[in-house]
Amino acid sequence: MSTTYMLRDWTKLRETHPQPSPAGGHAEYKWAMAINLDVCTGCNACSVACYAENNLPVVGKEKYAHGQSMHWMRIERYWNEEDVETPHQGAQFLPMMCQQCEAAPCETVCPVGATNHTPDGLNSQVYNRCVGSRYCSANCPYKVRYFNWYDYPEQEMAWPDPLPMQLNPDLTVRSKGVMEKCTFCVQRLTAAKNTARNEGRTVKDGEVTTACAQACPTQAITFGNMVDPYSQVSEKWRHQQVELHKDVQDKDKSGDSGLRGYRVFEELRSYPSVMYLERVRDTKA
Amino acid sequence: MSNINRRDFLKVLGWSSVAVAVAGCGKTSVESGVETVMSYSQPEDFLVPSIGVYYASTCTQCEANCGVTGRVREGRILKLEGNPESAINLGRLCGLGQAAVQHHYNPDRLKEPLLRQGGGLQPTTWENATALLAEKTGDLKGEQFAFLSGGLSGHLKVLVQNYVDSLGSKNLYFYEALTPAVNQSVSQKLYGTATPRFHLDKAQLIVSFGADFLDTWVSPVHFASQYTQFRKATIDKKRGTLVQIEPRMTLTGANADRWIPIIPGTEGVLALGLVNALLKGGIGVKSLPASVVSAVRAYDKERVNKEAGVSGEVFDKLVALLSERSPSLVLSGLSAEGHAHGAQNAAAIMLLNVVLGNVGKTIDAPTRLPFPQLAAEEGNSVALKRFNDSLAGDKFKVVFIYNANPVYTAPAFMKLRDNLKKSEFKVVFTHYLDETAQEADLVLPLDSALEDWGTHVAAYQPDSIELTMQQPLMEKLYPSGTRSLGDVMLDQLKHRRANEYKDFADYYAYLKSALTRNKGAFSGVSADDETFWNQALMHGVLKVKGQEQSISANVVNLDIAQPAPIGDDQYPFHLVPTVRSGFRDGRHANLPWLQETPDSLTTMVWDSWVEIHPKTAERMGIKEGDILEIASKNGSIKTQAYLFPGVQPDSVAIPLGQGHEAMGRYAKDVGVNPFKLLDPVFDKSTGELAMHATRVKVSRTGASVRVVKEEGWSPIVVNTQQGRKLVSTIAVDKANFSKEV
Amino acid sequence: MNHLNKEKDIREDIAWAQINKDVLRSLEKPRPVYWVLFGLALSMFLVGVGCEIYQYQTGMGVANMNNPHMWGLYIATFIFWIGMSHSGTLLSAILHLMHADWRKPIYRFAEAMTTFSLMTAGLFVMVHLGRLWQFYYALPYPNERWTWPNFQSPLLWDAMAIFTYLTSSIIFLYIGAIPDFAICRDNAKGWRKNFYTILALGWMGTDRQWRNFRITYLTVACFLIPLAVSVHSIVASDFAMSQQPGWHVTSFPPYFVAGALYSGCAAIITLFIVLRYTFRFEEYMTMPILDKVARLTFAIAMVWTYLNLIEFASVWYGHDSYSKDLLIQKATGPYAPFWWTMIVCGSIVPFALAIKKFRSSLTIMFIVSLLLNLGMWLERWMIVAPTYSHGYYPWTWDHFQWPSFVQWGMVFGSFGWFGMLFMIFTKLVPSVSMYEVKEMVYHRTLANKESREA
Amino acid sequence: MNLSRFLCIADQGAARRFAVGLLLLAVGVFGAGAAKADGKVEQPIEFPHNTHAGKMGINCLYCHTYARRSAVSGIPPLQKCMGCHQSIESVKDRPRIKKLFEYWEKKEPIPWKKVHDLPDFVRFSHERHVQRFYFKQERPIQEVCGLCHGDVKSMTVAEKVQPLSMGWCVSCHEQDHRIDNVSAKTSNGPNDCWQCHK
Repeated sequence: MSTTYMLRDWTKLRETHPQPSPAGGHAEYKWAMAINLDVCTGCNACSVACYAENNLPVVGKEKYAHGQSMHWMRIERYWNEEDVETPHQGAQFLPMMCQQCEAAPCETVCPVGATNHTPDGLNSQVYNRCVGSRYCSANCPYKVRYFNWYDYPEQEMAWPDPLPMQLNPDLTVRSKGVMEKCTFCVQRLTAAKNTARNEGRTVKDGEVTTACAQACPTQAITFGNMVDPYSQVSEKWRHQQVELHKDVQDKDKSGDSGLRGYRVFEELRSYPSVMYLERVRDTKA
Repeated sequence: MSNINRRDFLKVLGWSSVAVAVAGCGKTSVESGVETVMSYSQPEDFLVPSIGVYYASTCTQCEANCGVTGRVREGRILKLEGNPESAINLGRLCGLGQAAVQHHYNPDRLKEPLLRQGGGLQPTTWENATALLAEKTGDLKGEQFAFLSGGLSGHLKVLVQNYVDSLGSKNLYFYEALTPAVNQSVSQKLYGTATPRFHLDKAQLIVSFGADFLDTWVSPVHFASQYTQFRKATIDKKRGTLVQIEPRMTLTGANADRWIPIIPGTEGVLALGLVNALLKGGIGVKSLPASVVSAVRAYDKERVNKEAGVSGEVFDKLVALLSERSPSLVLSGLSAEGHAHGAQNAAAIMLLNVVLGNVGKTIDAPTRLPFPQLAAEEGNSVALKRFNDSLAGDKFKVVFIYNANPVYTAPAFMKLRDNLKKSEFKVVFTHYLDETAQEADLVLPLDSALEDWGTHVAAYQPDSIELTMQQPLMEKLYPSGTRSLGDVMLDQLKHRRANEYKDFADYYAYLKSALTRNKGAFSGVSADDETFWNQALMHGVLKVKGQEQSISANVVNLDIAQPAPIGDDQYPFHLVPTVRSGFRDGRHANLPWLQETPDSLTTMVWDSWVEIHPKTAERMGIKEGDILEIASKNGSIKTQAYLFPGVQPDSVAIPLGQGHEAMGRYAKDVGVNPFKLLDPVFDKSTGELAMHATRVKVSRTGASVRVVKEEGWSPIVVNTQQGRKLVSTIAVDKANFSKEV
Repeated sequence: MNHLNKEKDIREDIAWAQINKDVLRSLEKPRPVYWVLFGLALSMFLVGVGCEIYQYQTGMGVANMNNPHMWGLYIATFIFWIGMSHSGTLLSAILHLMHADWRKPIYRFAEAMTTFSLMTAGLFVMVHLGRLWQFYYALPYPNERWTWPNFQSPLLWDAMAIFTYLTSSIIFLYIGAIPDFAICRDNAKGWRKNFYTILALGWMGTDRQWRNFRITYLTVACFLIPLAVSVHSIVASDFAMSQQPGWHVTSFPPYFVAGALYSGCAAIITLFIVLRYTFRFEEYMTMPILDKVARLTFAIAMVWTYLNLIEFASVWYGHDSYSKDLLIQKATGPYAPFWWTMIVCGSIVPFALAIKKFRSSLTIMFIVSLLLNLGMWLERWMIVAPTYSHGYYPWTWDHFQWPSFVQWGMVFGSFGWFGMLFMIFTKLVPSVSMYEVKEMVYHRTLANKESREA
Repeated sequence: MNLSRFLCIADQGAARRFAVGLLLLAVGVFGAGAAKADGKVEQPIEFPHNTHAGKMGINCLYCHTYARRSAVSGIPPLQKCMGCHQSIESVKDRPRIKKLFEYWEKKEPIPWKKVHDLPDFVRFSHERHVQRFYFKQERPIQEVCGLCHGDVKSMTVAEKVQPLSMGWCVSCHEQDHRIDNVSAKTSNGPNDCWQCHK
């Protein structure tokens, strides 16, 4: 980050708090998600799509056993506290990836500024800048940052020939000692933005989406630009009365509104860009 | 696009940019004149470097045949997406489908034909191989030849059929280990169609007896999209309620509003109990003949409670739901039909649809396909049994096996490996050197699904019938090493029926002419052959003009009698072989992505495990990671224990698909293969192998391991949210859907 | 060693020449035990080096860290060594300003300790990095990338603070030793002669030199104290400024500083006894001095205990359920054994120092001091590790991730490295400040004279 | 911002001069990071840009045809060369052209060496730059390409004249550029890390 930019506008560099507007004060783009947990079946299609799109290495059993797996998009399965004996209400699935926090705990602590806030409201991770202090992950409440514990391209498991032919040239294959995480498929976003700029417009809703959202068989994931008030994702956030710049939503203050929108660990004031819609269960059944 | 070879120059650039991609981010080589940049010799104007092009094709990972589009860049297929034009998956794609690229690029793919010389398999050329085929089948009597194929449809099926006919043989077997064959036979009897069309989206209530329609059953991606509508609450429709009844929680069960564990094999009892209760409540009395009405009287709440282990309270709730919510939909799945009385089970369950008057509302008849020869042969396990019996009787001299791995999937009691030895010339068409290929005399490596041409007609058609196109998404990886089965068949047919097939240069030419000749059968296509063909390839989907049919239930002489449950003191547990969406019958076990993807419910990876209910485990003093021995009358396997609340306490569940002895680095020696345990129990009416009728005993070996799973390793055995608000749940009557979009 | 165990302070009538003789002897051929210890230290260090090479080649994975266990023993041990460094400053600078003259015979090696433990700590920062070869990205210098490090990151402040502290404490150590170097120069022969001549910077002991010397020494001392406090406060803010349960604690800076002084003093006791034995310094490192150090340690121990209790209380009565969960987890979960050991070693064992009988026994003091250090090391580990295994996010809870031999090897090695440096130091620099001891003796004689005259 | 202009040297010569002044460490670091402008590169055919771009004044985009619609500018395909040279009798017997024809006979692409090679983790879009400076600002094409590639019409084979280091990119990105040739509105290049880093 050059001195000029630092001096020109520090806030551009460090989003401390989103402005009180639907898009958190972003000018052109504010990428965000809404995930409907009532139709998320936990089928892992999104996770595999992420492997395919983002050159994620397969680490193999032995390393997986050490908790060194690299899935940016992980499906979590919880059981209901009440009936752990027999889960009469089924399991609880949660697709968890980087929440692209507006005030991201990871950004402020990185000693080399390898993770920054982009004008599009993304939480960028610059692989080549990373020195691997792992402070970002230490400070991430969601633990969705994944570290390259080994030189995976060199690992016999990951990409024996001819598997490397499948690798996506739009993003790098991360090497040893680098932190990585979900990027909202930034390579797709950049491509879409460039096309849009050439035509002197901004990206239209539905013109670009993330690999996970595209794959999801139940269309549980909605991705889009919050700056566009008519984008699907904006609509969803608006109707669920979840506001980007609040750590306690008004609807929650006023008791049970019956609206399903919520954000995980909202109270930590990281202002995540992913809204989840509560899972619904029929109590009569 | 009509000539595929025009794309080969792209390979050059493809390779070089791989080098770039793999170089990774650690290195910063910015000196000039180090890397070489390849230019095209003759570019295609529609191909621009660094910009991906999408080609439509068909997913062959499972029988659902979703439409896919492949992103091709610099001549390499990078990623598969769903094809929005396909009514089956509407642009969506499951994990299994996406992983097809790893079949294509798999490091363990066979790169050349193998011939058994002396002891082992030695490399040979296709020329020898094809010559050998012709020679071996030259003066062969029809009954001495057998062709065992996996599920098949479209023009390849026609070619195979014709080839078998040309040998004067009747022995063409379509074998699949995991098809709902019993269901189909029953619904054939009951609805007059084997594959009725379901409308989950229209249903207010779905009661599914082990039908895992969200993950592994029939056409998962399509049902998933319907499920979205089913769950959606709109002005004219309440949010649908899902009840799942099964011995082991499937993914569908995990998403149910109510999951009811049931003793395997007693689904029918519960179903009839429900019918009885509904009739008592005055519902659907007219829909049933007196004979049936009287037959179900015997099934009351107490009996259901006693035999099926479903409590009266749950039963009443279920009855209440069924009588309130209409239209509803009752489905019967693998765990219900996999018994000696599977047909009766299925019949009893489907009877509910009749009683509730769902037939015609949420269930209707599929469109009739004008050309049956292209229709899907889903295959079944009877085929395997007959095939195996004849082998045992030493009937076959020459055997062809395609798209099946019977040596792996056949239960131990069949002794298929030994029987196969009796036939003197075994040809296996495959991608990997799997268990069956290892037994073969001639192994012929096929093009991957992303290199091959083909047409498919999915067995389950959501609305009007589709014929989906399969086309190469990139240049062959091993141009001289692999071939398309279509080409091989055509080649052989040219020997035998020269005059019929002489004017087809290759399988591609055959397909093209076959389709263009009857393009009249498709709706909304142009008159000109070339344009028609290009459109077909561009869209990947052809809508077939089929005629609609009506559906009606016919319950007379429907066998619903439920046998009395039989205990077994020596083998106290029911074995539930569970289907994993990633592996199916094990043919996808060599895909690293799928091995690394945690099982949705247990979050286990890279291995097999036996699921046992925590209570039962406590009783037997079993802890997570203990190595257990699971023994049936026909064999035993050792694997790690996983304490799983989602399994019926009298049952243990083992996932299928692992435990390969061959096939490739990612599959070999990973986990165990429960197929081998299965007891010789067959469905009485269809002769299908009863997958869920095996009894086992469980014993500790004393050994123990740390299970490799995705869920955290904390002292809390059952993984809950620990009071944090991660996945929040709201009761349907509390939720306010009015504002939702 | 019990025969040494009688109340005996530095003799007043000891001749200055004798002091030189005794101290300079420590620079000559040592007892065999020295070589034994040195060999031990060296081999320990080599083990550490081996582990680092392996880790550098293969990747951090071999340290058996994972998501969430991102930091392991490295950071814990890093804090431990930073802590060690504080004792030196305390003794030499703070006590210097307080004119506590009993410090004089022992501050020299305490300072050496400061310097070397800082150097050790620095190693751990490096070892910890995933891409050691890119460490220079963290340095704020103009470069062709036009990029700057992130000045918001406590880790960056850390680097700067430590570097400043290291340089200034080296200067302090050096300045303080100049008069002694002069003495060495005058008594040494051969290469040592030139060596000390250079180091002595032509010290003649003129009044002017002494005046300037005093001023400089005092200035650097004053400069050093705030540094010492800041450096560990900043290390504390690595945690306090994060958002994690068990880390986000306001009282961490003072808590860390207290802990630092604590472990530092404990270490001084250890080394005091070792040196006293190896170099026959009974004349100078006398029991009363040890007694004073011990009392000081006890006082600090109590401060530390108090701050500990404050932390527990504020968590217990606070609203943060996550931190509370974690605290319970620490006391009951898989880390409980270590956590309780830390409590015992940190808060119970020091009471031994309150008993005069124990204070006057070298053996007991030796054991106690080691226990205290163990406790303080565990404290650091118990700050770092449990937060990972039981943080905000239940899904990633992993209570059974045990550091691999690589991590242990490097911790082990660091002690070797420290010991090695220290032992080399004792052979090149007089580990007892001769001129200050002389002053001390001189002042005492004066004082006694006056009292007799009166 | 002169301070940064002084501290963070963009052009290589100055960087060298500054590096000399720095400590040994810093020098090492510079060596590691900085891109060297390493003059001429041995190419399979010594392509005369001076003739084509200079004497003939052919538009760069005529041969480097992908530059305006793709991230990569694309080395001209053989077909392109032949398009003209098949019909230019006068030079048919020149050694270079002979070589060219040989490749064409064999239908094999010419293994050109990369001259302007960016690290693998950089996402640079020719398209955007050409669109902005050529089509929007309507500056002469050779000037636009020259921004990074130097005065090509004075070279035979392309030579790297700019460091192509991050600082050098930023030095231009942080300046204000007119958005097109009509309006006076200006904007500077994106400073979003992810715009260039991938």
